[in-house]
Amino acid sequence: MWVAPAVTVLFWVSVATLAIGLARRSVLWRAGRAVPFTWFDLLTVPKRYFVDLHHVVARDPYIAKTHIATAGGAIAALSLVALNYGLGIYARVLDWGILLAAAVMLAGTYFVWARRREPPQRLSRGAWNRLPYSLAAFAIGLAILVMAAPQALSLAIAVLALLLLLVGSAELALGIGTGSPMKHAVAGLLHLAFHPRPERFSGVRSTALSPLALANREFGVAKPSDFLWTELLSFDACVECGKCEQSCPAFAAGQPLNPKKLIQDLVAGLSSSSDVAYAGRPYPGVAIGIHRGAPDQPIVPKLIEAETVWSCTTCRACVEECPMLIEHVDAVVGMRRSLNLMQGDIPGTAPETLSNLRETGTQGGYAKSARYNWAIDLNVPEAQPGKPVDLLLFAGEGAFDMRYQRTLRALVKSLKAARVDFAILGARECDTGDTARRLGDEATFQALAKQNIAMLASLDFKRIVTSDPHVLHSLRNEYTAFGDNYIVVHHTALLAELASQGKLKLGKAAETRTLTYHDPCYLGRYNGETEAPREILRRLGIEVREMQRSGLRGRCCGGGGGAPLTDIPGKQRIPDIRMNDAREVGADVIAVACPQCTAMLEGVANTRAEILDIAELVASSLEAQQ
Amino acid sequence: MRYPHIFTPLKLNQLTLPNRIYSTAHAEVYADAGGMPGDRYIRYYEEKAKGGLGMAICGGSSPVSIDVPQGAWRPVNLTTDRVIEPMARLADAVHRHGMKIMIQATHMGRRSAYAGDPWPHLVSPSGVREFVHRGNAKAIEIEDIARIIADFAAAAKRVQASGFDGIEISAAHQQLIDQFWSPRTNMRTDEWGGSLENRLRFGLEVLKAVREAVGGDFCVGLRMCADEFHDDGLDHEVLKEIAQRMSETGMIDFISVIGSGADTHNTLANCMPPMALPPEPFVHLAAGIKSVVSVPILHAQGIRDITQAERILANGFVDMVGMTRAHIADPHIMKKVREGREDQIRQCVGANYCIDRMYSGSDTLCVQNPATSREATMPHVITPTKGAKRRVVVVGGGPAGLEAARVSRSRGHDVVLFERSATVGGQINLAAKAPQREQMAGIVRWFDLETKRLGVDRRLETDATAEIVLNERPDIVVLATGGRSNSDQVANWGAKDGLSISSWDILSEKVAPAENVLVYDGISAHAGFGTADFLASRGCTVEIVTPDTKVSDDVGGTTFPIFYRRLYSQGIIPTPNHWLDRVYAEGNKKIAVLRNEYTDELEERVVDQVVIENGITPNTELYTSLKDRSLNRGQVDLKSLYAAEPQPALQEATGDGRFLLFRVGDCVSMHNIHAAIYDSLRLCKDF
Amino acid sequence: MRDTFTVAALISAGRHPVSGTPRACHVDAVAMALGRWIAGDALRVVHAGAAEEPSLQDYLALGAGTIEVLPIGAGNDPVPELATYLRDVDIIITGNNAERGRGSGLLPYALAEALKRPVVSNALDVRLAGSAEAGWNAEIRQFLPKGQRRRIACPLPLVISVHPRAQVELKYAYARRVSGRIEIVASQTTAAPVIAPEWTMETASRRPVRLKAQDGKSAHARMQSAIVSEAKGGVVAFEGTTVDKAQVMLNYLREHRLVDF
Amino acid sequence: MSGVKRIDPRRPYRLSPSGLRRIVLGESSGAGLRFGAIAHSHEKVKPRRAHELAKFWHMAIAHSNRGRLDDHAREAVAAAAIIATLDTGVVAVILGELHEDIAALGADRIVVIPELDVARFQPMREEAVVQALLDEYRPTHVFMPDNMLGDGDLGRRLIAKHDDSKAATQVVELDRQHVSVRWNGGAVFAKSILPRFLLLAPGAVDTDLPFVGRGETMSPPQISNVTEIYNDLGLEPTEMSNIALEEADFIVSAGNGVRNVETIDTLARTLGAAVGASRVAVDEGKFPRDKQIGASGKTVSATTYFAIGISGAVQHLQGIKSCRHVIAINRDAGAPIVKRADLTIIGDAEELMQALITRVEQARNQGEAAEVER
Repeated sequence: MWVAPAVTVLFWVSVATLAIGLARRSVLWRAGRAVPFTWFDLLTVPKRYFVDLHHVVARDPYIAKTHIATAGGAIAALSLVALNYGLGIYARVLDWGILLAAAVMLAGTYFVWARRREPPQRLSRGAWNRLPYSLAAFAIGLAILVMAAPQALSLAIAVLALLLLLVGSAELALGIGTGSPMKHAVAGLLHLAFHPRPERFSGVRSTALSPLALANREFGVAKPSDFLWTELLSFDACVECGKCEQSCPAFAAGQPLNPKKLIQDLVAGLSSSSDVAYAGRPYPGVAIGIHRGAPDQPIVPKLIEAETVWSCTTCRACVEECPMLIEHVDAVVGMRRSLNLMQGDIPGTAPETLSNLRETGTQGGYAKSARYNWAIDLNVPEAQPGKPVDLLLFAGEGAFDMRYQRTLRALVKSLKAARVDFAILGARECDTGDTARRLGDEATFQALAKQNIAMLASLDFKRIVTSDPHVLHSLRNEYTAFGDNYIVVHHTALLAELASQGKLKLGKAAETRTLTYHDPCYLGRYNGETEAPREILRRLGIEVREMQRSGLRGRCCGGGGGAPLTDIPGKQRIPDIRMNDAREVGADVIAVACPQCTAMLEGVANTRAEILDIAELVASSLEAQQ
Repeated sequence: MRYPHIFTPLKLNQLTLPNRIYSTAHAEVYADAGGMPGDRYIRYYEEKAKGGLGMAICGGSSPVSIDVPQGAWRPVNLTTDRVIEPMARLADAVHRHGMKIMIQATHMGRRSAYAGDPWPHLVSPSGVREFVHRGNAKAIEIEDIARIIADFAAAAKRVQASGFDGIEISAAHQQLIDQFWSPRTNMRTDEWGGSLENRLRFGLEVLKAVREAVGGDFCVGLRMCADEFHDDGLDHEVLKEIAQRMSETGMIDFISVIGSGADTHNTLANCMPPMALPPEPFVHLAAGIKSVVSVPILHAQGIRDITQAERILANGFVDMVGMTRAHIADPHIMKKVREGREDQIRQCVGANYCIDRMYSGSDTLCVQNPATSREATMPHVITPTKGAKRRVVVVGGGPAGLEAARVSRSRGHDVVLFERSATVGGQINLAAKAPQREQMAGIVRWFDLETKRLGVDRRLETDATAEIVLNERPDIVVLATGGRSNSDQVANWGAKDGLSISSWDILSEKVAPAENVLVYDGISAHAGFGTADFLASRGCTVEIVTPDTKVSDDVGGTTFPIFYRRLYSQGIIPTPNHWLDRVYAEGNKKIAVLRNEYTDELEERVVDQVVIENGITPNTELYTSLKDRSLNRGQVDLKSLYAAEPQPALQEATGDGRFLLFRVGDCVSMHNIHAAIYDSLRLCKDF
Repeated sequence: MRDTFTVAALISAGRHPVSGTPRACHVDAVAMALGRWIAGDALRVVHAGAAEEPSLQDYLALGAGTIEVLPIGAGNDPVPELATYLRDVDIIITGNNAERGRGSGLLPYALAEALKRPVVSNALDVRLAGSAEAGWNAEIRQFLPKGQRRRIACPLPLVISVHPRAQVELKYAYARRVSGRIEIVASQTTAAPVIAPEWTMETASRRPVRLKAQDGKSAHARMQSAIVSEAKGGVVAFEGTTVDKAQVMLNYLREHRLVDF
Repeated sequence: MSGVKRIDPRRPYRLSPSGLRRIVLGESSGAGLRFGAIAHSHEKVKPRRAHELAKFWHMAIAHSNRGRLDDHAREAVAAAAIIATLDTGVVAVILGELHEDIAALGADRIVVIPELDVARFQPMREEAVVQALLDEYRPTHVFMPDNMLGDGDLGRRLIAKHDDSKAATQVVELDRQHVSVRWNGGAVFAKSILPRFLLLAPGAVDTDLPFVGRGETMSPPQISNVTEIYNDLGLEPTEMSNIALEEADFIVSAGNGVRNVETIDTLARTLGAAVGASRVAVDEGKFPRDKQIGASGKTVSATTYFAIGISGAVQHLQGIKSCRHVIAINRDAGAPIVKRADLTIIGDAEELMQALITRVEQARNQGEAAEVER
């Protein structure tokens, strides 16, 4: 009978097709900048796949199981086909295995089909909608071919089954070469192996941006080929599941950003095509089909509008949700860097803020000596060279804002109550440059970082505390690339520590209203700190009514990444959305732990919950005890 | 940054002040016997410190020498080492909250009355008598000069020893140092008089001695006037020169400038500008001083609003702004500003109840904030009750009712406030109708904004009857129904027959003014002259008659000069010492029959209108109808009330028609605004 | 268009008013951007002063391209040098006041006078009209206080001083700072240094003294002027219909030329 | 009759030769006796500053605005007079019409050139006229307001023509010998001898003078035709609602007498004015806090200020101190604003605003019609 050899032929043709496709695709990826790697990295894939990736996917059990069935079935079936037919063993027992695998896969495709009958908005349609059919064809065709007794198989059925298998194989094998959905399987696995942030897989939160070598005229990403090849590969791994889109605050606010579309646009760019075939939701307010790109063509504005790039709050919600572990924020900042450093083209009031940073070391153009004016009546010592101190307070830009001064004053009162040996920085402190960096102004960031590093080098201290998660992130995660490691703690962590050591005696808070806690992105997602603030609230006897999106998956306030400065218009404001989250759980008070969150949430116009920093709640508890 | 100038620190010598708002030295009249700052004194300043004030200078006119009588305004006695310990307690108390504190030190010279302990012979450069205080003095002798210079140094050392942050030497208000400066009081021909250099000698010697005593690092300031406003006194140009010379000595760290002299009734009224004066009337004089010196200039007078202060600082007129009466009205201004709660600031209106009391030898109290200087018993911030939540019905939206509603609501109770008219404020609204008295409405403004903010259920244009009140199912009913004009007290005044009308009729514009009007003022407080002024400002010919010894006899030292300026400039005829016996008609004229208090002689006036101000008589109807139905028969337990303790009746179970009934303010008997608000605060703070 | 006339922006060393950090003088940077808007890349950027001046780096980042530096010593009058150097430039554009030194706003006028050409101050934007044959005309929108704006046309060559509120975007790009160049130009004249008028300096810690006539006012008059609100005693209209009263108001407005209808 | 003495409580008096009230004890009736308060004696006539013939001249040059000098311009004239010695005369050169007497500012001679109005940009003509006057008077010092209305520009043109080392701009302090200006963005005072040309910063001079000038009006110099190289294309219409209150030239402001916010907005639009409010109106929530005018709000300096339903508390009056024309609409003729206002209309605010809106719209339409006819 010719069926088995036909499967063998089909198998090898498919392998060859796949190989050619992969070769062609890898040429596109290699348009990106070189980055050192070894093929041994491929060995990391199973762990990265089954542990790290699955950890994300498993948040949606339905699709996790579906994917295990479909992909697992397919891979098992293919492996067995490779063994049995590829090598021409034709052992009947293996056919049983193939049948089982095909059956599992078929079951999986059923659930794929079921989900795609009324798919959630976040899912892309188009080619993705044919997957349940083509994969089912593969499973059914394969099952029929390997299991039906040759004599029982009429020619018509055999040909039909073979055709089914052909359709299914085409989907699998041609996918990578034609850039159709199934490319995610290969690109995804390779992406796991050559991930641009390998440290993600060693259990740390890898959130720091990598520095630009300005002296080498590295000025960010102007065209697709300015990305690392591993980044281009990562874009190709995208499955258009839209989890990023669903989590993106800018998208929700109707600003012209959709992380999924952004990645797909970059795919279009690396493959010299347009977004005509894109079948997901667009950037709000931006038409589909008019943008195209090429590896060596500028991205902005032909491929992506500048407003899209400037809408991002760098909250990393998309990255947190991405099952393919794609780094959207790195891509955004990369493009911002080019727009900023090469053209100086930045919308809104951001240029003014950046020139203030260059000229005064503050975002508002203030005298640095005014940063600690709020502390004068609190009699806090100022750090001096040669005078050792346990803890330095790094206040950040919030120190110029009368609202956030209340938080800082509350923090100082708490530190005094706990008899902590601490000092403020006074006029020495310079902005950390976080905002500059997120806005792509790497030059200003590095200049400010160097100033602060030199300043800190002159002082003798053990730790730094800050109430600003953005300051925390810069000092803790990003200054390390320029020379120094500091132990930096957020004020919530420090207060929790002091409370647990018994140095800070927290009584029951007078606060009896319903309270929820809003996780700052730069504290939660960027630094993994979601527990300390809750711990303090527990100690204050306050029950936290959690909002639906909280902790590492908390929703952004809209204040990060310089977004309030670039101020790209949308249909609504991000903090309004967050305030609605709080309203949904009936919160009268939102506890916060970040000056940006405070400012954004307090900027909500209508009746809103009261915003209180954790430090304020602590201080009022201490006052009540007096 | 909001208020960037206010929150820019100021360095005075070694001190760094956290903001540019301070309270100037004023006579508190709170010191304990012997001029020692006691508990009340300390709490008063501690409250300002809690409120975030940058600096307070306490102890207005605290004497350094024992030949200054101290009875009248109970200053801090800097003449003895005994003062160090209580002052140190004061310094500690305010330092805990980050406020800096200094004290004003002075020798009053002739500016006093000898008739008080230790019955001294006052001294003055040339023995010229002072008019305001009836101050008779001898010409100072060289020996006295040496003694007083040494006294200044000793006092400064005591201030330093107490942990105070600085001392302000007063050369203002025409006290001894500026008595030497001014040709009005210094006619000496020796080295202490004559040329400007000679006249400045005494002050410079004082500064030298003080500086020597405290060293270079202790903050020493000088308070001085910027124009005495007397033709024979020091004018702005001379005082600029004096300021420049003083600044150039390098011995002083700041100059605090006051506009206007103070040794006549008319100039004295300027010093604490009453509401009739424009805002910051003398800031140009302080700015004039600032143009010739390099030390920081501090200035107060008529700066009551934080925006105003910020603008003055932003314009560079002065370096630091005094808001003294503003902090008497609300010691928490700076805290509220920091917290973005500007609309919650209880703003001083310049009624000068505080200073007018001080000039009559009474302790300083605020017309609108009864908690000030009563911090031991009265809260500035009302905290929610830990007990049961009650339903409180307040009837009457005057000051007593508004305070009762505010305090009860702040305690966390459900509060319904009934008011008959369309606006709250009660009699204050009438008071604000008088010319130059419009600012009185500011008292209502705060209560209006606060009761709205706190969510008091305000039922305006509702004439509450017993049924309406009881329908609310109250736990507590507070009646603040005020009173009505008492202009019909004497039947012969003919109010019923329309022969006379009341001051309320005029101020509320119910009755149009006629051409020739006799105003009869049986009270001698603000309302009588206010009515006469209202009429005169509308072109009437007005005579004001009172049985008192002078018109507006019961109006304080900084207010009656304003009245008299207007009385004379508008040709209002003052007729004291006469009673109004009766009024009768003759044709279309009214004849007012007046009786001389001392001779009993009668005389008549032919006028078009007789207007009577005779205070008020309480409205008691509602009280009468509720009294018997209430658990406590409407009685306030006086012992608890005066001890600032909770009313025993609050222990009773209320609800289901069982309620407590209290009365506050004028509906009990006629009081003033302060008393009405105090009545409510002390009663309702424990609800 | 840009081949037919030449434009030079004159830039000065700036200092941030709060921090004192060297930076591009804001209004000069605005002028340079306006110049770039008119002339594109053909704009010449000229600085009279030291080539080492750190704020020049900012101008490069703001797109100066190449800065031509005329070395002028401190205290020397730059006008003769500049006039000689820029005599063939059609439009000289600069900020209305410098951030350092006198900041008197006299330089554009002095330069115009030296070159005998017109000068228009406080420009908010500039448009060019005309042709090489017919001659070029600059059309300038001029800042006036209280929200007013005026348009002025003037033939080239001319000097323009720019108001800081001119609506241009300042685009600071680090890459341009790295790629920009500073070229030192040879001295143009042999003019001797100017003898600057003698100015003595004093730290501005006090308020300026207001010039006041010795008035000899009585003490009472001085007091009254401080404590009595101004009373004008204007006209009061009680009578008439509302229409009449509206007419009274309109008459007043017209009589004092407060409205233009 | 009751038989009781009827007394007029006012004491009879006669006037003394010096005009003072004189009360003669014992005198109870007779000719020439008066009753009642006497009007305050008239303000003393101020003396002439100088009686000598002028040997030298100080010249003040300023544009007028709508026929009057603004505070800044007044300061320039006053400075010329205060600095002048007794043998120095003050000639005030006013560009534009002048409908007020500026002898009170110390001007001895006044040269008005009505056609050089501030609304027109004609610097060459102005320069020529002023040059002729400079040649005629040869002033030792020339004082001008350093503003952006045209005087700062003209002044700099003159300085550039003459010698810029003999000039000072933005003068903040001056006396007979010296001037001070701010350098390095205000950080230092630089002091020098009094130069020939002084462009004064606002607020440097107190214009309250104890003397007056001669106030002779001189005819302007005849200038043969000057060809203006500048072509003034005219003023652009301004959108008042976009202008900050502090900068606005025309403000309509509402107090608690205004019930309908819409009406005042319409009135503002009709008149091309910005909208302000009193504290009471803001407290009531009718207007945002940043519209509040007064000591505790914003200080404004509009040429025209409509106070509608505003009683005029001292705090409010403080905020409108430098407004030139105050027009009040008020129900109460006794309100303090009436004393401050140049024109007060007594009546209901709403009705009067409506009537004014109608009347102004009419007037505007007529104006447009007239334009078309022309």
